[in-house]
Amino acid sequence: MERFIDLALSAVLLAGLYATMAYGLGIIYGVLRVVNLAHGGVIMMGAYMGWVLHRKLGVDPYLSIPIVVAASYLLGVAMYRVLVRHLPRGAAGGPASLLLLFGFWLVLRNGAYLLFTGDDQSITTAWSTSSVVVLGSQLSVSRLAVLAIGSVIPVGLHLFLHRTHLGRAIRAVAQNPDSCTLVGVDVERIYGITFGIGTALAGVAGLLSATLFAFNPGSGSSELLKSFVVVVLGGMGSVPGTGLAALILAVVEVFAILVLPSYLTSAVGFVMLVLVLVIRPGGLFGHRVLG
Amino acid sequence: MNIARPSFLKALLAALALLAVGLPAQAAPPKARVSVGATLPLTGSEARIGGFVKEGYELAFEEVNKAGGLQVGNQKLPVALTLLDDATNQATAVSLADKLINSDKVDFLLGTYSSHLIEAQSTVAEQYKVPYLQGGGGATKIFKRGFKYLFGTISPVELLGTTLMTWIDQQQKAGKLPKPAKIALLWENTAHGKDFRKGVSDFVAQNKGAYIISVDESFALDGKDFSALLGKVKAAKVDLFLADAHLPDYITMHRQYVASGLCHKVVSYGARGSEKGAIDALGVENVKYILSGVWWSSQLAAKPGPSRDFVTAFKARYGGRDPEWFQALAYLSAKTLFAAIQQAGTVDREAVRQKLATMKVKSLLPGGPLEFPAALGQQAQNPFVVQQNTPDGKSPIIFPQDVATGTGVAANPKCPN
Amino acid sequence: MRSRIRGLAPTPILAGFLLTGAALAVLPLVLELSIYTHNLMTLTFLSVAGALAWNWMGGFLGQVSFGHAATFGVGGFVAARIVLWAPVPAPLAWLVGGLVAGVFALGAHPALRLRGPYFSIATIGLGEATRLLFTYWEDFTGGSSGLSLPIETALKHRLYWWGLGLVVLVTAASWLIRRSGLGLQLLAIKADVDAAADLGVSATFYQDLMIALSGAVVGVTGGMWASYFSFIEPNDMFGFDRSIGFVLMAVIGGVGTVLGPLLGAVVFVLLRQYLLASYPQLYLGVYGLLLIFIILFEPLGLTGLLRRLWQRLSALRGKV
Amino acid sequence: MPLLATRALTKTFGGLRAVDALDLHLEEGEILGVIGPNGAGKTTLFSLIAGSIPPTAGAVLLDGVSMLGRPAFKMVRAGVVRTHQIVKPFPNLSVVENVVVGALHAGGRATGSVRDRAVEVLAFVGLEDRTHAFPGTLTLAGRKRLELARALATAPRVLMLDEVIAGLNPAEAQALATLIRRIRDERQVSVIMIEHVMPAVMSLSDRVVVLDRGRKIAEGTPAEVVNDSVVVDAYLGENHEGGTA
Amino acid sequence: MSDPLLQVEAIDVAYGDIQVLYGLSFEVHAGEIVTLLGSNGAGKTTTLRAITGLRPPQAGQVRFRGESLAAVPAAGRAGLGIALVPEGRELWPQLTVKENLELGAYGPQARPHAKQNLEKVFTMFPRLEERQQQLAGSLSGGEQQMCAIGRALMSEPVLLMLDEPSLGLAPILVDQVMRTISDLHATGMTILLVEQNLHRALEVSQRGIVIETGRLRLHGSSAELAASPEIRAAYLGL
Repeated sequence: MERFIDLALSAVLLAGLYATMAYGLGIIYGVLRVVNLAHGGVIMMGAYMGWVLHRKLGVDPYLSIPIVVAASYLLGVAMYRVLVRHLPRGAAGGPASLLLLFGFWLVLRNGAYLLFTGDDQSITTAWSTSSVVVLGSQLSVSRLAVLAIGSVIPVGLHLFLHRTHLGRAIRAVAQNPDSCTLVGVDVERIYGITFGIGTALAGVAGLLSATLFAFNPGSGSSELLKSFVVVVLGGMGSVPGTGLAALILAVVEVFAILVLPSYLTSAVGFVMLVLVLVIRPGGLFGHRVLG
Repeated sequence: MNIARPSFLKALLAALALLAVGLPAQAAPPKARVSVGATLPLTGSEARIGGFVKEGYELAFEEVNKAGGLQVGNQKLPVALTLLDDATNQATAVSLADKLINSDKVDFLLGTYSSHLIEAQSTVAEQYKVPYLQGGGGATKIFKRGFKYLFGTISPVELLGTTLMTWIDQQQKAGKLPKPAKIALLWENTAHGKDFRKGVSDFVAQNKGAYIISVDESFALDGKDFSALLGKVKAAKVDLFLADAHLPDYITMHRQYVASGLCHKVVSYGARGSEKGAIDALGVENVKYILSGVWWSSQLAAKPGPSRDFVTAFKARYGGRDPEWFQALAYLSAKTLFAAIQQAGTVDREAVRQKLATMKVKSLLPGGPLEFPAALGQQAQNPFVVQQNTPDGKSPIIFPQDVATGTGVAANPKCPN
Repeated sequence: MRSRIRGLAPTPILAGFLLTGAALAVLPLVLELSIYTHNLMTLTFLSVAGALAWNWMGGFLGQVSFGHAATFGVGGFVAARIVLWAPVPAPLAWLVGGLVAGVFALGAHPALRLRGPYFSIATIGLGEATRLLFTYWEDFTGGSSGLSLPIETALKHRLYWWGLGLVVLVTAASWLIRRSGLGLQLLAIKADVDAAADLGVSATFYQDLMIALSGAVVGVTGGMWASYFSFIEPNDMFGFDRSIGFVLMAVIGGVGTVLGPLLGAVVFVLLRQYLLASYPQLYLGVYGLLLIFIILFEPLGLTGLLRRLWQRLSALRGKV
Repeated sequence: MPLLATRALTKTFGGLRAVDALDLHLEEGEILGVIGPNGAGKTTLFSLIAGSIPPTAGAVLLDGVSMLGRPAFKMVRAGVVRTHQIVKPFPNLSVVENVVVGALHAGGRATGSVRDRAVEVLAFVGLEDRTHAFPGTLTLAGRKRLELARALATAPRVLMLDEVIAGLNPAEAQALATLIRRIRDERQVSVIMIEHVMPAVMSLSDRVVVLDRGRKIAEGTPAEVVNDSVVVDAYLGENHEGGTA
Repeated sequence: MSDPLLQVEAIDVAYGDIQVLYGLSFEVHAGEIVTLLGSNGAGKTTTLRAITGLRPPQAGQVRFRGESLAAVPAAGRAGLGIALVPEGRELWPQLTVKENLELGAYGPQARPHAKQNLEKVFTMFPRLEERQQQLAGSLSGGEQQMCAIGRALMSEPVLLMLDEPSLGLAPILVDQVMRTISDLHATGMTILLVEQNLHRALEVSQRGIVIETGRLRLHGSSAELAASPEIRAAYLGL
């Protein structure tokens, strides 16, 4: 029983991390129908932003969230304006966009090697290894923080998407861009903003994972792959679906250790990814908030 | 028309012709120097350590050239190092070794870093009968192929497991650890991790009744989340926590370890436990009493000898920084090659190979002289040095006794019993 | 006969192609190539063959696979196991490796009804799951520490011609596919699956056929790769980077054309070699920029670029 | 026995009955016009017959044999082929290659080499001088002819034409109408055509079926149908019987 | 008569290389209600899309209140008072009815009055008020049409264009939609209507414009057109 609680709590914490990583990928896909293959690269950049702020300027990683959000947002808008917007017509969301953004990831990675070398880095704060006791289990404070932020993000996103004009416009663009133009919504601008938001979310995910893991310029692949699994499971572009899918993936991976060797637990996620794509392409929950 | 026209074939032919003409076979230059080639992961996932190895190699080459070169027979020849970047990629490492041997015409090869790159690359050296000295891949598997031109200055990783267990065994016999002691054995699913596991499990098998391996699990390199695995360890209620992990996994895993309130009588993460990067990332408080076994430590410079000479030279060259075992083994490999050349009195590859296979030299490694026993695939068998982190942020050598600079503490006093 | 469909006299192209093949075949005998060049060309041949076979799926059918390393790895390890198990000639081992890889590729059948990015994502999942499973399957692949094969220097030298032969074969096959009814149907499926079905084309059948063929050829190159390197390791053979490599080569050269992947693979290998030697700090970024440039400005890659140059030249010549 | 028939064919999308228990038949050598206002379910009917989508209920019979569960590509091989309102040439294939794709699936119904048949069909529809052009360079009328040629190349017994004439100018429309009649007369192909351009339907069809909201509301010769007040209402909106509008 | 509110001047519109409109010209005056007629594929929808800027003309231009719209992006035209109720409603199915309506007032001119306008729309369509929290995709066809009209009204249009508003609706709902259009016209709104239901369209409108394969075929008052044999021929082939 105690073991069960331990595993369940680990799964919840892991879900927080997975969800945080996946929101950015999901929202960009939901609105633009573009799979941001540079997602892993942005997560890596987010980690370095946090690291630079912490190491060089002494800014606490949690306090640097707004800075990382702003910087990643600008990066995302630039990515949209300079790259994604110029994709040959009809190819948006197709393999061309995958390759384009993969190319950008390579550039980001190379940039990071030049700027920061290939050394493993991590952000160490007073909380890095501290823990609190919940239900008899010790839980890492940094992981709880990630879970908290991972839970606040969907609420914030939900409020933003449902309660503001801009948010509603974003959802409307996801569902029918032409109608949006008719009522005066500048669809291109909305695309840029959405790409920015998705990138900002990825940046925050990078910052937060930097408080948990060591990272280097090559990091990001496993984050991207996990995000894929979560986003596909949750129904591409659904915010609550993403959260729920993160939980499912985490539970499956964590509890898989009871029957599978630890090494194979992450294969379970990939198998789920393929099965869901083939059997339920709309995601496990079908319902899409964005479109 | 959608398909290609003759023009493309022309272009292709031109390109291939260029390739053929642009990279023609070069005539061997007159022997004015000893040319040594190596590739290193200067970019990619092992870039950091690739850089360390480079420092070791370069120091060795500079020293020799400063002294006027190698005495080869009756002439003094300078040594030249051709260093290429293999980007931590096997195919590239192989292909560049091809280039070094066949295009750049190097006389000898020094190894790259990390077991899988070396296992792939050393086949080229073997093929063209070029002596290949390496201090970057300790997996025994590399040396079990019966290669004649491959020499390892790096002891088998199995010995790391064995050495750690030997110290633990002493503590158990001294009554400081329970008997039987339950072990959680976590190993990275790489050649390195597998050897570590073998070292520990062989030791356990030979000491029946003293140890029980309760958890035996591998994990993926760059695993990120170890909570389920650590949950399993927790549930197993073990006494000894023996893991083998690379630096990033060590940092990630140990953060989760500490946060989830785990504490064991003995904790080790293999080779990386005392690395400065890890101590910075984890905090002195959280790494105290962690054991690590390394091939070489700068503390070996406490006594006069090759280690002290090396550390002095290294600090002078690299701004007072302490070298780690990466630099030391790289330096050692280069120096050993030079010694073999000088002793052979020629740059003839076959003669140097034979000299390497038979020579015994005093080296900066602990234990006896360095030699490459043929029975063990020409891999050095020097013992590891076991270090333990202390509460004041130091990591003295606690084993073997003859080089120890401190005393080990068993049954981690941090843990509530 | 069907070749006349295109209304092109195939003779000069065919002649040029055979001539190139023959020239390359005698090149090492005539010119004294350094062993490095010789081997580099062997590797280039293997890459070319792989890229061409990838293109059958990604180019002709329009199903961009990010998981072809799975068949490369299966082919490689099956061939390696055979060589280690019995003293069979290496080419036979490669062939069996290829066949097994082809059958293995059919495991992706359920994913084939996905199109566009969905298929690509599914192949990433399949590729990674395959990598993890095979890395774990110690008895077969040697696990993460891989498999070593006996070093056969002569075979490695001969691989030049085996590789060249494979390239000739696969190029010819690409050519025939492209010009035959089969190729037309593949391109029809690529353009519009439903419209193709409305003309009697069974997308399911041809997709299965092509993924098996493409997987088999990539599997054969995997087997040759194993013989070339004498050491293979699952994380490398099945790695995502390798899957991406096939995509990059085809994209750089020009997806969907016959000569594109060929050119792309040559450039990819040479560029990599050159950049690693001269600007190791920049080579990732250069690939990235190249990819961005091609996607944005020249969707047909080098082939498109050459075609444009050719047209420009022809126009100039016309004026004079 | 009719060549092709539907029995209580039904297709619902969500709650909407796009095709509602439809009985339809096509005789050998007939040109059957299918008309009806927008949203009447005509294109859905074609998709059902062609096997592109499965019916919710009912069946399609060819020579009295149920074709249930046959996907589109098998229907083509059985001799039933359709064209699309929005033409879908394969832009990456030349004109003749487009036709060859169809010609590959004529089964036993045609003799001679694939290429010869493709060239013959191109000549038949009047595209012989554009053989090696790409579809993107054709006019709309040319593309409609190409769409016809591709379908004809499969040597069909039943040809379903979805608004082939729509969008053409009167001269082009006239030429295409002539072509459709020749298809029936010279190639012995039975035709079902959906068409909005009334002059064409009225002059070409032997018989006309009128659909509205998925149901058959009238059937008969063109003259009968046009004078059917139900039809006129469906088309032009209720006229309130002789009202002055 | 005053200056025309909308002037379509010799526009050519093509989708890719398929030309749909050939030099089409017509005018709509303030306060008019005009019907655009023609068989399927004649180019009616394309004409409306050209006016809204979703499909800018390759040649010719559209003027609104005498000013050329050539430089005004599509998204900017709602703010000038041009609104379209598109064919098939084109609502945002996963947004609530209220959200759909509120987004209608996205432009800076309309947004300050969104509240009052929402009240007006709800008064006009009480049904929508009842269902305001429901997802638009779950509405019946008639309700969706009301919602689409309501959304267009939220932008306070001067010129309201409706593309086949009766399509797919039951006769009773068609009546209701037509009545709504008449009512809107009665409030002084200028209306350009595309409608297949010829009689209904001519009933409500003052003038009709018939296009055939992208060209103007005939135009005149509704009464003239209703009596014209040509129009019956255009539709029924008699």
